[in-house]
Amino acid sequence: MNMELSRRTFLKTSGAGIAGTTLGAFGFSEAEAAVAAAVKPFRLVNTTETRNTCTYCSVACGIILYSKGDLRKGEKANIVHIEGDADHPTNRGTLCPKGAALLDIVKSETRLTRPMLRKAGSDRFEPISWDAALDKIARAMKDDRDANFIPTNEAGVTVNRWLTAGFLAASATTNETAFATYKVVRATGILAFDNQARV
Amino acid sequence: MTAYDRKAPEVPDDVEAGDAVHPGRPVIVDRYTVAARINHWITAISLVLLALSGLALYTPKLFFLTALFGGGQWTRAIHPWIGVVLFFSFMILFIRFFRANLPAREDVTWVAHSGDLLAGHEEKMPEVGKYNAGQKGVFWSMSGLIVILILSGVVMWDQYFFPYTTIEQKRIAILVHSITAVVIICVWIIHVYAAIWVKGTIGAMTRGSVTGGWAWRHHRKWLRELVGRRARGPRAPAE
Amino acid sequence: MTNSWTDIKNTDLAIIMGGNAAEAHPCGFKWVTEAKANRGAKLIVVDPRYNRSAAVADYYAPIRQGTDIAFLLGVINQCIINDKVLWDYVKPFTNATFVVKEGFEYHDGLFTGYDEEKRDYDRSTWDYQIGDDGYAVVDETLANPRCVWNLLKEHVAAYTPEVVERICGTPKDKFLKVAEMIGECSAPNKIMTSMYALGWTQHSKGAQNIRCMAMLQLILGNIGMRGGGVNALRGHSNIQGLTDLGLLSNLIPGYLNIPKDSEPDFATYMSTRGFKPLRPNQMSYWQNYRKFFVSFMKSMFGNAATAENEWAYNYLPKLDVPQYDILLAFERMKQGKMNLYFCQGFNPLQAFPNKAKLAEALAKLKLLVIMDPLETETARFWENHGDFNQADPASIQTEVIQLPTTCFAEDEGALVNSGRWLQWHWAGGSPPGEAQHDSWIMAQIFLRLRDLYRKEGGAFPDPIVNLNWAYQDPGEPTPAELAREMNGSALVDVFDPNDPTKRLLEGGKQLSGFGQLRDDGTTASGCWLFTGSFTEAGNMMARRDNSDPGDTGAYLNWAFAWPANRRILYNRASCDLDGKPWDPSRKLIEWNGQKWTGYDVPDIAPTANPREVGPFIMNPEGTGRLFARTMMREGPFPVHYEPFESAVANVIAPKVRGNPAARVFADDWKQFADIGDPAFPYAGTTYRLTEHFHYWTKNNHVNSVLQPEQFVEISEELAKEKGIELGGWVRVWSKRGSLFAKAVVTKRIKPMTIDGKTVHVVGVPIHWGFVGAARKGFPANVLTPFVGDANIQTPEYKAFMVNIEPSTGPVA
Amino acid sequence: MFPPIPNPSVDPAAAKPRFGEKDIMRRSASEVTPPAERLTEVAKLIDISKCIGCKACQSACLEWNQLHEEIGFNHGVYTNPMDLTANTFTLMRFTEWVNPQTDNLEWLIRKDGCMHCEDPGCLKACPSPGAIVQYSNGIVDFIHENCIGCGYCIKGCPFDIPRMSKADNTVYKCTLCSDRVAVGQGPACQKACPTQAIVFGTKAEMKDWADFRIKDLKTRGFDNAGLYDPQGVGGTHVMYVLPHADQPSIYANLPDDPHISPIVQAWKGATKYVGLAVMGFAAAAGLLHYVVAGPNKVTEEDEENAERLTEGRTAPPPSPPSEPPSRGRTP
Repeated sequence: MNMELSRRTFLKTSGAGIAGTTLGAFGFSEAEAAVAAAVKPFRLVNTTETRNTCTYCSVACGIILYSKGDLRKGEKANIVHIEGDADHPTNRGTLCPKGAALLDIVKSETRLTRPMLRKAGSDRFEPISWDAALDKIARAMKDDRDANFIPTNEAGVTVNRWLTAGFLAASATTNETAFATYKVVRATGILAFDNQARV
Repeated sequence: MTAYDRKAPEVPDDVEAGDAVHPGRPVIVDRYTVAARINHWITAISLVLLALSGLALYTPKLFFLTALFGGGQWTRAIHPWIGVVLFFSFMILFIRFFRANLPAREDVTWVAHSGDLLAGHEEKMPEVGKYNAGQKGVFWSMSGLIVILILSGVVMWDQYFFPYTTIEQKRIAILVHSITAVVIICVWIIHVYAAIWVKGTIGAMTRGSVTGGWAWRHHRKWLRELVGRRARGPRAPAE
Repeated sequence: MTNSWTDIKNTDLAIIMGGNAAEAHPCGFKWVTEAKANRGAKLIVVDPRYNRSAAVADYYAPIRQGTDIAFLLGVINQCIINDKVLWDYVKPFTNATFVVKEGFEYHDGLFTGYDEEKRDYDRSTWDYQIGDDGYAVVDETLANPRCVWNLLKEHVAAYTPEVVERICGTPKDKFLKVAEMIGECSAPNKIMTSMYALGWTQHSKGAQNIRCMAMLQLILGNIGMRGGGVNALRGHSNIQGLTDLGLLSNLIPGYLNIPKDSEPDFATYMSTRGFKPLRPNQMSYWQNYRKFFVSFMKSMFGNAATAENEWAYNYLPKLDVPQYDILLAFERMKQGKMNLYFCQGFNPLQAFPNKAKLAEALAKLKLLVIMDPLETETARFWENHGDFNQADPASIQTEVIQLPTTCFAEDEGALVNSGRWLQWHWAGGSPPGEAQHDSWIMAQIFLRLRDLYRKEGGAFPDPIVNLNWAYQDPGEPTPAELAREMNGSALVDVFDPNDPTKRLLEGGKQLSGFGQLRDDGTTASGCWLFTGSFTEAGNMMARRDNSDPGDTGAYLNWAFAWPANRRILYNRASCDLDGKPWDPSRKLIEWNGQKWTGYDVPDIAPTANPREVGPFIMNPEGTGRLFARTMMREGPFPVHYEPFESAVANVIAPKVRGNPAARVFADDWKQFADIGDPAFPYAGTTYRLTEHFHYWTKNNHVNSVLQPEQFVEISEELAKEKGIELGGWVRVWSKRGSLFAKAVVTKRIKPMTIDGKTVHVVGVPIHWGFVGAARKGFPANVLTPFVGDANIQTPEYKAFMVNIEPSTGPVA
Repeated sequence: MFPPIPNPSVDPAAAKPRFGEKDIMRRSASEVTPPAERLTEVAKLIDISKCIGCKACQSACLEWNQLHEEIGFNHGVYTNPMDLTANTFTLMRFTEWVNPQTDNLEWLIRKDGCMHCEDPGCLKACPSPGAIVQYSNGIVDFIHENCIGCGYCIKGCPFDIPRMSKADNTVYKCTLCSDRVAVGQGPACQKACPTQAIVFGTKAEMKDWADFRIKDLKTRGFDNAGLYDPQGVGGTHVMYVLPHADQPSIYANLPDDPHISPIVQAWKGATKYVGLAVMGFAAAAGLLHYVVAGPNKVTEEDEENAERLTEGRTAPPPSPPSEPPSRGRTP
């Protein structure tokens, strides 16, 4: 939806009193184009572009992910470069030192790639399957909730809270993930529910 | 110093190890030992390679010479290492030859008459020892220039010594290195030319010996010393 | 933000105080440099350090951390003394004219009703005098000594330039220069914008810091204006969204509240949420609360929420305390009262205060579940890393499950930025290894839990088994499904009660605005604030038209902004009582005699007469509040309180320690340094560096190159005094812990004279830990105190006391 | 705001480089015929008064050019790494300067990197044909296939910019992202710069934009604000707006009046020709002497004298030979 890439350039700002640059003015007309033996080939050629938003602060700079492979065609996609989106009203293609290195967090050596379990008293993580991990979590929740759920307070008022469990929600997930999370957490009666708004 | 030297202080120090006279027709005079010759030729080859690789980087007109060394990167990489070889090889040569190259009284006369030599009047020249003043000049020029070249060369050898000097010092070093290189090439030309011009010389560095006539003609004092020493009988080698 | 990032270009004066926008929000800060370059705007930076924002400021003034209220009340005092007040704005648009109840008083740093035992107030006197007509009494002549304006004038009079200098350490001349520059913005055509961040919130009185600026901006007439407003520069990409969606202990999406024990049924709950207007004809938009709540409950529980069961009111938990915030959660965890804890993209061991306490608490859990794209210290809190993380794994019985999640580049959905723009993004890369979307993980956990309750029964299974989970693939709801659900839809055809042939809403169709929500269960909406974001016309958040008619910086057709695609909140206040723009060159909206028109979506009913309806429609008064009534725990006016750890006693109220209404746990009191404690003589503060993002980018190679190793910043004077060398190791410690770091000795920090005493500042950047690409270091929270803001419990990271000495570095 | 350059195209047709070999104006150690028509000169303008020292330029440079810099240490300053390297083409240098006139602290932050001189000292110093080229738009680029790693460019540069790579022994510096400029983009640093402290366009536009900025700075009390486009190197294609243009060196030793060092000029100029001449002369002199004087040969008489001497017969007295040389005139 709305995926067509806008190539609009911004209106030249008034007040500056100066005509903006037009790259055509650099003197490269089509006729002048020639094979450039010396200049490196432009490395984004034939990549797939995807619009995204920077994951860090809430200026929410527009970014473009350049990948080899296209998820929309059902292919595996490997992101090879990330750059600011010049069409974005806020950042106009610019990025800060973190945003300019976004590729590094996507490709970080400390990205997690499989579920892990640290057993009581152990000094290391060991792999665990998704199914086993999720079953274990659900069972732990069920057992603890059943054991510690508070249906009513001392005055007999229905309070339906579960205080022995807590949930810290992320700060960079989407609204959609957040809403799914909200529904699940609230339905259980967890009250120690928080996000990163304060820290 | 040997006991012999102490007993015969009148004999100058320009007789080197291995120098000897073999009577016969013609007389054969051993001038350079095998070791000295190998030492010389290592130095010589290094110098030639250095000149070629250096000149390749000295001016674009001679950059084609890098082909001899496998391209520019190789030329740049090899040149300083050959310089190191040259430096140490020459250092040994220096230790070997410096005593015979120390100035002697006749050097002044020789220099004064060098015009006659060039003009072909060698008879006007004084009798000289193993080396004449011209050869001594080459020897000492080479010694000095090589020191300058190795020092300036190290300053500009960025791969290993970049952090130790300033850019300005490196600039000076390059200028000094290139001027010195020009000078040493000129000295080398003189040296080589002299060897070619004075017939019978090259054999000294190939076979290791010269004819008695050559020694008589160009280094008579040296010859006399060798003959005199032979007359006094076997003795311990000089150093 | 009341305004948006792009709107900052319209300002005449940007004041950065309680933040460091150039450092933490460089691409947003661009709009300050644009305002400077194109309209000659000025930039003021007030901060303990001459920071990156100060590097391009027109004027810099130093201030001791934790004294912003004194500074700002001092500025308000100067504005009042020098009549730098936009009266035509203040009188009709603020509660300056409202008369306060008899009984309300302020003495020696405390308001009426303080209970020292409870560290809380009885706030009953903190309100308006209500007249016989049921409306608040106002005195438009301001003659009544009990009207808000006169109380305020009296309240701020104590904050003279001399007192400001004594408390803040800001030289009098610099303070007066700043006050003068700010005062100039009381002209209708001169506008100031305030840009703040955690430098204001992370104090035990953080909310009052911000109130001070809001009050000042009201006095100057800068709220609702292009280039004005009070702008919170939020720190994380979607922390605004998560807050909007109420992922907090006490909230329901759209800033509705979780019920309390004192509200046993829905009727009681609603009885305090009538929001009856306090002035005639006012809008009081919260009167729609019931519609938002019922629609939310229909979204949560679908057919299980009925009028008969009070829309499943009892499915929601009730609060017995104001909130189960993070500080309370970790306090309870430390006490062994928590067994199970989830961290979804969160690293609390680094992010919450007093690391030692946090580690002790985590070790008491039975199970810790981590969902994260990256390794975190929290997931490895049990791992021994020498000085960096002392732990004995064998003695820690907590089980930890670490689940790999996708990151931004691999998922789709919307994020809400600081300017409240909901921007959609798409996935561009395949997740690494077995990493999964968070929504998949939540769905998988939920389905398993629901199965267990269906099969086995158990404690109150109703909300779990009845949770509305009607997704095409229940195992992984799609972002579009969830976005449509939040926007909301009509559940059945809805007809006009006055004309049953007129269909207002078509069953099954998306709603186009929250005005369509109903309280009879015929509409559902997960978050009323987001209604309009995903309508029958499509995904409004994915809009990419970057045209900007009038060059206002509004970009109405770019993405979607809550509420109702409005870009500047309170924009009705950009016009005078007749609906004409205060500054025609900065026109945003305008009353054309029949309705409001202009470049932004008006923040008022489109046909509301400007003479009748006040601009602050979310308040029952219709005005902005200089006097906060009972809304703030520590008082209706801000008061300067020292941080809980401070070099000096409170100059204006020496007997009051810290914020008198802030909650402090018994064990934590013992871990505060005494006032003026010679063992901890230096004023510590924590902050971000532009090269890094929290504890994330230390996992990145490039960012670790740009700022590889932990350091602290101190003045040349302190370095000399302690024999600390530039680039040398130092140890910094508080009463709670210590860290090792390199010393950045700088002219950008200067010692300050506070109440006659020299106080040195020690700046402690955050960002370091024992996992990642950067050199190992310590999180700043080894030092920080475990106390939060009285209202919202934001921890006091910005002001605490430390000591420092030269060192040989840590032992790994 | 300086209008942003539109996003790049990933279409191979649109991304065809628009300058190259034929636009080379100067080529190291080579004679080239300059193109008949010069491309419009480009320039990057760095406005120090807008720079917040965020290092986005450094970050973007590392990412775009896929450079792998080492993770270093903190040395008590914000600058990191501590100097330009073969992987750090651009570096923010931080200077805390107390303005003696106002007594106010100013945090001077300068983005260091290649200035793309109109008269490039590196190119002049380079001995390897085609290792350094200058396109007629002003970009000075290193062609690594031709670089021999001699480091002469390092000495030729008046700004101390190029750095040798230990990995491949070739020298690296900012390319002005020639690969990006060739497809109509600006350099990566410019695109990233959050405050537009870096802008890119034609050199004429950049000068105009600088004027606009300098006017603003003058209204803020920077009476000596000005453009740094040093004429000593023929002007540069990376220029600075300096709030204190009267003293460039306060900005982390930006040269006040840069020019190619006279030593480098001497080495690459006179020395080359004089040296070649001297060496040629020496060789020629020898040849000439040989032709004129003939070889110096040992005579039969010399041999006989030697034999007599060695056999202990009447040795000739220690005097010059009685016989003249076989050739040559007798006096």
